[in-house]
Amino acid sequence: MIRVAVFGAAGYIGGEVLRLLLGHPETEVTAAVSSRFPGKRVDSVHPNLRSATDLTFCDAEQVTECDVVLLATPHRSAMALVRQWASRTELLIDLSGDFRLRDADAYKRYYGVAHEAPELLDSFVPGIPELHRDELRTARLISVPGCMATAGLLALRPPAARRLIASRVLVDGRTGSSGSGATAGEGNLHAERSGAMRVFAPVAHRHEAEIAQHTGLDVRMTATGVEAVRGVQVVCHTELAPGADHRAVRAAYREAYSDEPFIRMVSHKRGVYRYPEPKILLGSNFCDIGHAADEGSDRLVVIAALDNLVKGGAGNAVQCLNVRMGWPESYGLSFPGLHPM
Amino acid sequence: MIRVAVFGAAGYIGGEVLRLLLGHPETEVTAAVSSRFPGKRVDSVHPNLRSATDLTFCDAEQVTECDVVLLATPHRSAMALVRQWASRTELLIDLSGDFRLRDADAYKRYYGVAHEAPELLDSFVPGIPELHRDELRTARLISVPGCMATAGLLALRPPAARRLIASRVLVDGRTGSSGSGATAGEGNLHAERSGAMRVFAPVAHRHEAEIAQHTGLDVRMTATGVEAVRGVQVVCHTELAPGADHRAVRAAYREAYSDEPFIRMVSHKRGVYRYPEPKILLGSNFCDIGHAADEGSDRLVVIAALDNLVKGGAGNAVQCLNVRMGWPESYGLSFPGLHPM
Amino acid sequence: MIRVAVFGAAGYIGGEVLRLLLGHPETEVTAAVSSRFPGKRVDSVHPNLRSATDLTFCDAEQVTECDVVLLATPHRSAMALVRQWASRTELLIDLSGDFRLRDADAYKRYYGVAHEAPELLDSFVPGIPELHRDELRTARLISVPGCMATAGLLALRPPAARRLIASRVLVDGRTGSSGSGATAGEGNLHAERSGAMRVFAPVAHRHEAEIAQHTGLDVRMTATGVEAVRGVQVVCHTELAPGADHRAVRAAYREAYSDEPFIRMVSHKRGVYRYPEPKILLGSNFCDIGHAADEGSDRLVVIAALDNLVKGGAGNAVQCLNVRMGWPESYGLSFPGLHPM
Amino acid sequence: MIRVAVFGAAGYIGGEVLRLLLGHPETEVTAAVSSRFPGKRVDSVHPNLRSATDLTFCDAEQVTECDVVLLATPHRSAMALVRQWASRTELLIDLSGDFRLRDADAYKRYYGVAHEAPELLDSFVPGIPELHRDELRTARLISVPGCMATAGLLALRPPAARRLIASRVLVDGRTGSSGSGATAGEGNLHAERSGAMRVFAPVAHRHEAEIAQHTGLDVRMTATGVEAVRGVQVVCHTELAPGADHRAVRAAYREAYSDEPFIRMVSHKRGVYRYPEPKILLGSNFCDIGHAADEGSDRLVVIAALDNLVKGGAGNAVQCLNVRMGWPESYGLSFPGLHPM
Amino acid sequence: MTTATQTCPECDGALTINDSVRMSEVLECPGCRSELEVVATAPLLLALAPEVEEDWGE
Amino acid sequence: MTTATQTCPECDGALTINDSVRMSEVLECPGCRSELEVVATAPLLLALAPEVEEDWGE
Ligand SMILES: NC(=O)c1ccc[n+]([C@@H]2O[C@H](COP(=O)([O-])OP(=O)(O)OC[C@H]3O[C@@H](n4cnc5c(N)ncnc54)[C@H](OP(=O)(O)O)[C@@H]3O)[C@@H](O)[C@H]2O)c1
Ligand SMILES: NC(=O)c1ccc[n+]([C@@H]2O[C@H](COP(=O)([O-])OP(=O)(O)OC[C@H]3O[C@@H](n4cnc5c(N)ncnc54)[C@H](OP(=O)(O)O)[C@@H]3O)[C@@H](O)[C@H]2O)c1
Ligand SMILES: NC(=O)c1ccc[n+]([C@@H]2O[C@H](COP(=O)([O-])OP(=O)(O)OC[C@H]3O[C@@H](n4cnc5c(N)ncnc54)[C@H](OP(=O)(O)O)[C@@H]3O)[C@@H](O)[C@H]2O)c1
Ligand SMILES: NC(=O)c1ccc[n+]([C@@H]2O[C@H](COP(=O)([O-])OP(=O)(O)OC[C@H]3O[C@@H](n4cnc5c(N)ncnc54)[C@H](OP(=O)(O)O)[C@@H]3O)[C@@H](O)[C@H]2O)c1
Ligand SMILES: [Zn+2]
Ligand SMILES: [Zn+2]
Repeated sequence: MIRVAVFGAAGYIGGEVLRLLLGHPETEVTAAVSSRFPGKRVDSVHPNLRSATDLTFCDAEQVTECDVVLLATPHRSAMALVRQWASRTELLIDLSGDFRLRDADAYKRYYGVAHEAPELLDSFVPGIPELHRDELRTARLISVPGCMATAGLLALRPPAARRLIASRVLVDGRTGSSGSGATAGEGNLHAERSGAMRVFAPVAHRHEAEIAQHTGLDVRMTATGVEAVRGVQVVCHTELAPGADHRAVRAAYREAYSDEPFIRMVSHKRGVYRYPEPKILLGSNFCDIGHAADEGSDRLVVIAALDNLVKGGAGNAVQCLNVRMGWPESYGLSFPGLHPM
Repeated sequence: MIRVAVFGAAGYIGGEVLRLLLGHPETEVTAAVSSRFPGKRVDSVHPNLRSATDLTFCDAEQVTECDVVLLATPHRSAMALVRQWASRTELLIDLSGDFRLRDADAYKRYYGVAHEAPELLDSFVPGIPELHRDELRTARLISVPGCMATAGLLALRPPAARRLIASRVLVDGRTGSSGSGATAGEGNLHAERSGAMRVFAPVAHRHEAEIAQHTGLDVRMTATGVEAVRGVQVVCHTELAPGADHRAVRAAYREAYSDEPFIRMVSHKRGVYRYPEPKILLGSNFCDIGHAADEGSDRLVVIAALDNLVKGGAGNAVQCLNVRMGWPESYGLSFPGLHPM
Repeated sequence: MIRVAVFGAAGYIGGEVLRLLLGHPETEVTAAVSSRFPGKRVDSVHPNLRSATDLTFCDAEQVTECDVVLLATPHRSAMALVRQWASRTELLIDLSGDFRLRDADAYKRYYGVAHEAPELLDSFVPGIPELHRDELRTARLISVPGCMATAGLLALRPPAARRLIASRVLVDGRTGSSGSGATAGEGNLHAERSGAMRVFAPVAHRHEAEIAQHTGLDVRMTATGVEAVRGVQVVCHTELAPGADHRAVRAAYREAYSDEPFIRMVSHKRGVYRYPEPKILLGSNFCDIGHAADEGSDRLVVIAALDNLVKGGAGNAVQCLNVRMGWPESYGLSFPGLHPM
Repeated sequence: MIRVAVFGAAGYIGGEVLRLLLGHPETEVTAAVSSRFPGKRVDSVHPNLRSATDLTFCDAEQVTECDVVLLATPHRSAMALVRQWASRTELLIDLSGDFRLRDADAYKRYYGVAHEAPELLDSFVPGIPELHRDELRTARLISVPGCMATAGLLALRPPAARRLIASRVLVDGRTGSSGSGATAGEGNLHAERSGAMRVFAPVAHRHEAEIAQHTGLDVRMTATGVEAVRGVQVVCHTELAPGADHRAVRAAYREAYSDEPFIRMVSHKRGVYRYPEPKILLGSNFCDIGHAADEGSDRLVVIAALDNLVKGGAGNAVQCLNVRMGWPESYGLSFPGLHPM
Repeated sequence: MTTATQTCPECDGALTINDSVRMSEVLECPGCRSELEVVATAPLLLALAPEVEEDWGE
Repeated sequence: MTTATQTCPECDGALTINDSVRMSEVLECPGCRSELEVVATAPLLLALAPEVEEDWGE
């Protein structure tokens, strides 16, 4: 069994990492770090794990030798932990925003603070199996992208790579409340957040930089909090490049993704669920992608959906771990989602 | 215009008081007290009032002479304010739990602290127009009951008063998240509170004492937080007294409530909305009441629903004010609720 | 009292028309037409009206003389009713899509059928007080725009009229489930529709033609059903015209809307509700509008929100009626909305 | 591989059966019967199965030889299918209400029609591993109880069996909308069902007969539809028998359930999730049970929660199948549920 | 049962069609869920059945 | 690390306590999640920490 230490284990991403690793045939969680709850049972914070484990949280200082370190802490705190652990473990996977952007200046611009370990930025392999599977097989440092970023870049990469779309893309992201973590802010109070259609980032959401980096497109992003706990959807608006047509777009997706275990193409002509929608994906590691063209115009709309805590975070990290270890990619990730939901 | 000062104006009940008084033809809000937001616009906290007022919050010290004082602060803080204001104003209406129970010992038992102004307990008239209309006309101190208590006591009083029901009653209360106020606790975080069926008081909820006091019944109460922001429902389970039958129950309600402007009897044989349900009452001052008998048994079920912030609090206070001032009872309270919702 | 007959009175828009007219000081509902429920009480379908009226539904044939006819029936059925009633009443207000587009060809394109009364298209005044107040004062036929169209055209008209924005606009509409009316389709079943983020029109939603007509812009629209019963939000993405800046945009709105009773500008730098959001508007006739610019780019985002059944339909119709009759515009429309919600 | 035919496969329980069997290591679905969708892909109705299967629905007539027949059709239709299949298969599991009650008269009373195969009633083993594990090992006909009944009987059986509770029990059931299946009735329309607290059975809900049968208690049941798609909770109110105390109740549960793989005792003194709540159980086969005593009174409250489509139906059926086949009971049932949710 | 592969006229996705297919039979494309009517069998010719519109959002 | 088993004073559930336990340490019962303070170590004595009330529904 591979020994894994999870930092930020009392948070939403941390809890999801625990759920997945506890159901994984090859991993053992040897440390679940929390500064607020040391000594408390993990299932006192994550009640879904009640019969799955007797694990208790520990302090960061109590973490002993392990094979893999998973960071599910806020950005900025991850930098320090990376410095501390990078050399002491075989593999470190960071789920925060700290090592997603290659460019320290972009980091400063989008996160408002200077990067404290810019020299490490190049050592991280992006935690995107669909785009970096080969590098992941030998990676020592992996940085998993943001939840809406993952949806957006998986949605846009195939047509972008084949230069089928015009450069400027508008990404409209919609997210549930778990996307902001387990921290009780005023706007996350149930009576305030419930039923929201809250445009919290009308322009310049952070994830636009990540999507741009992985697609080469000029990405502009808007983000809205909608009524949901889990789930993210992006609707990407762009135009076909001169000479490109919808058929070529479809072929691009088929070529890129037909063998991907966790990508499904969904653009249906019938039925209730014609385009990607998060609610049937909750708990699953799928990213569903669909697209539609406006007849008689060059407009292209691409839609993607995923569970922000799974394919948008913890599940993607576990998939990367599976790739890295040479295990089947679906280990720990076989739950298909529920309907009705 | 009658000048009203509202304490606790930045809270959920306080905000609802403001909404109702701003739409009232005879009242003027002269002070909206908040210790957290003095100087801030009222609509920065209550965005629904955006074009209704330019009022700003003030400190408690800034409150000047006024005709009516309305307390929408937590229990315990109300006691001190009552002492301070009781003699300085024509009418004081307290919405907290501090002056609802006649018995200082019961207060201690249910609120966990000793009452600091037990000598004033007898001076308060219960803010229940349906039961105390005449006393309210000349009241100087009014104490409005709790939200689930209001639903429960209005539901049970008519058959209880006519001795149609056995003494022990089980009151099952269900409440939305606004019932716990605007304070962001861990359990009120959207991702935790959303979709809840949270039995937060399996036994001995505070409101049982209030219902008992107003009905003379032996009341046992259970309370569950369900998915909703506003709205309270009580389902009361009891048995018919020997000799009583369902017909007599129906007559008791008819007699008690047929002229009440804000009580509607709802026990329908057809349609989607057969029994009282809060969602169509949101924003309205109605308390809907229904009842059902179990054929061939002595079981009686009584159901009541209301909006906890309106008939369960602010609306009831305004109705009391209307009674006290000799105004039409519906002043400021004419909104009927919405469907669909 | 002005006598009003409402067709489609058992539907969601029809029910909202009833609610508003029953609370209106100058109107009397003399007929509520329903083919499914003739003879049934209106409140058996619209339970929120339980103590507001004893009215029963009638058949279309039973409608007698009246001053105003309000059509809240599906498109296509409205055409026939218009032919029948246009000459028999002082004022007819159509809430369907039948007389919104000036161009019979556009109607065919967006509604899939030929228009049956194209000669009447020019006789209708658009039911948009903010743009056509003067014509409405003398109108005999009024056509109220669609719910998302209302939000979109009110949002875009001021900068468009002043040529501050580039021609192509992307309108991203989000809607609650009441937007599709009271008809139980498979996709509207609670278990299917609940928690949806359903892109039901990735391209070419009908309302784009209406917004284009009223703004002169090249409008492309996407529409998503989100978790909500009531409420519509549009997020409009466009670019500033050469030479225009954000300040000019702000001035355009101020100039156009500062005296409008039902438009509020909402682009705040602080607080939980910074941009327009429907939930605090439910039941109210407000359309909130906000805008944001992307620093260092020409991007402009305009956001609008309203209650689809009020300002997006019935409330707008009543506002038009008030204008037409010379009554205060807020008659019947004074409910401000609720918070929390 | 064991070959399973599923009748009612296009329904909600049928879909859940498919999900679980497709993830089961020992079963193969050889027929998914639907009269509405023969020839259509199973995933066109159950979109969560999109990459899990290429199966298409078939007509009842097309079902060929198989080892196990699972009936997920409405009551009454199951009777006919049982007659037809009982002798043609090794094992038949019925999920409908047709063979749950031992007594044909009780069936008539609660279902309103005469039973058509009363002679078979005795041949069915109740599909409750916790109570009938040994009989299930050799069963040929299994009848799985109703969703709220399962929660109620598992909650009440241990103290009832030890005569710790008084005879009369009030069971208050709360259910999500999937409990009424995939049939679009007027009251199941999203705009009507959303946010409901709908007391659809104030007295005499069907499941009371089942709970009574399995516990020997005098059960009275009330049922309310609350805002949720999946999930059932029962709150059972009763009194301790003379001489019994809360400690004995606790011991009864420990004794009965400490080795049960899918029962968890949840009565916590701290944390957000102190008592059983369905939302963290969605998709899982757990039934969580908790209890509370009213100090200084004989009142006992027992609470249970489960996912109506899993432990309340399809999951329980699969657990029974596992018992019958001698497989590990958790085969196909390992998903632990999600948090946050 | 022998099968042939065709391409969906709507989405270019692969359609597996077995030989017993008959005139007027309606097939469902696994890629886009279009309904495809068999309008000729030798050689096989498929025609798109009309799309069902959803009428949402007004 | 040797361990001993005790019974929770609140719920009678089994508590596994390791020998290194110290005075004033707070343990969590896995059965009922009560917090139990070590008030004596030889012999081991546990006392219930006060319950945290939730203030909902009013
Ligand atoms: N939520 C999502 O959808 C999502 C998706 C993808 C990636 N992410 C990323 O994942 C990370 C965690 O997000 P989350 O949503 O799980 O947040 P969260 O629920 O707030 O959890 C963060 C956890 O980090 C710990 N923590 C806080 N400050 C820390 C510090 N300075 N040093 C070490 N630990 C600290 C906290 O535990 P203690 O206070 O107990 O130590 C907390 O439980 C973030 O970087 C986020 O950007 C989130
Ligand atoms: N929510 C309901 O459904 C409901 C129904 C009926 C009755 N009530 C009662 O109404 C009262 C208010 O409830 P709520 O739900 O509105 O609570 P809330 O939203 O938490 O608001 C309470 C307000 O009181 C103020 N406050 C807090 N501590 C105070 C103190 N020591 N002295 C003076 N002011 C203080 C706070 O404003 P600042 O911090 O800005 O001063 C806060 O805005 C409570 O007594 C409650 O029991 C509530
Ligand atoms: N829902 C919105 O947000 C919204 C907003 C703005 C405008 N609109 C427009 O308002 C109209 C009504 O929409 P809705 O949402 O209220 O729909 P709805 O709930 O389905 O109601 C439509 C009503 O029209 C009646 N009706 C149906 N077919 C008819 C026919 N052929 N002739 C006469 N009456 C017929 C029906 O009543 P009976 O079957 O009982 O006769 C039904 O109650 C539509 O044109 C819609 O486009 C809707
Ligand atoms: N929903 C729950 O929570 C739950 C829990 C436990 C048990 N159950 C029981 O499970 C059964 C199915 O419930 P459900 O909620 O899944 O209902 P559902 O969603 O309405 O599905 C029932 C299915 O049965 C088929 N059917 C209808 N009439 C039939 C007939 N006369 N003969 C054969 N098949 C017929 C229908 O498919 P076609 O029309 O395509 O043939 C339909 O898909 C019911 O007996 C119910 O009591 C339900
Ligand atoms: Zn296709
Ligand atoms: Zn314990």
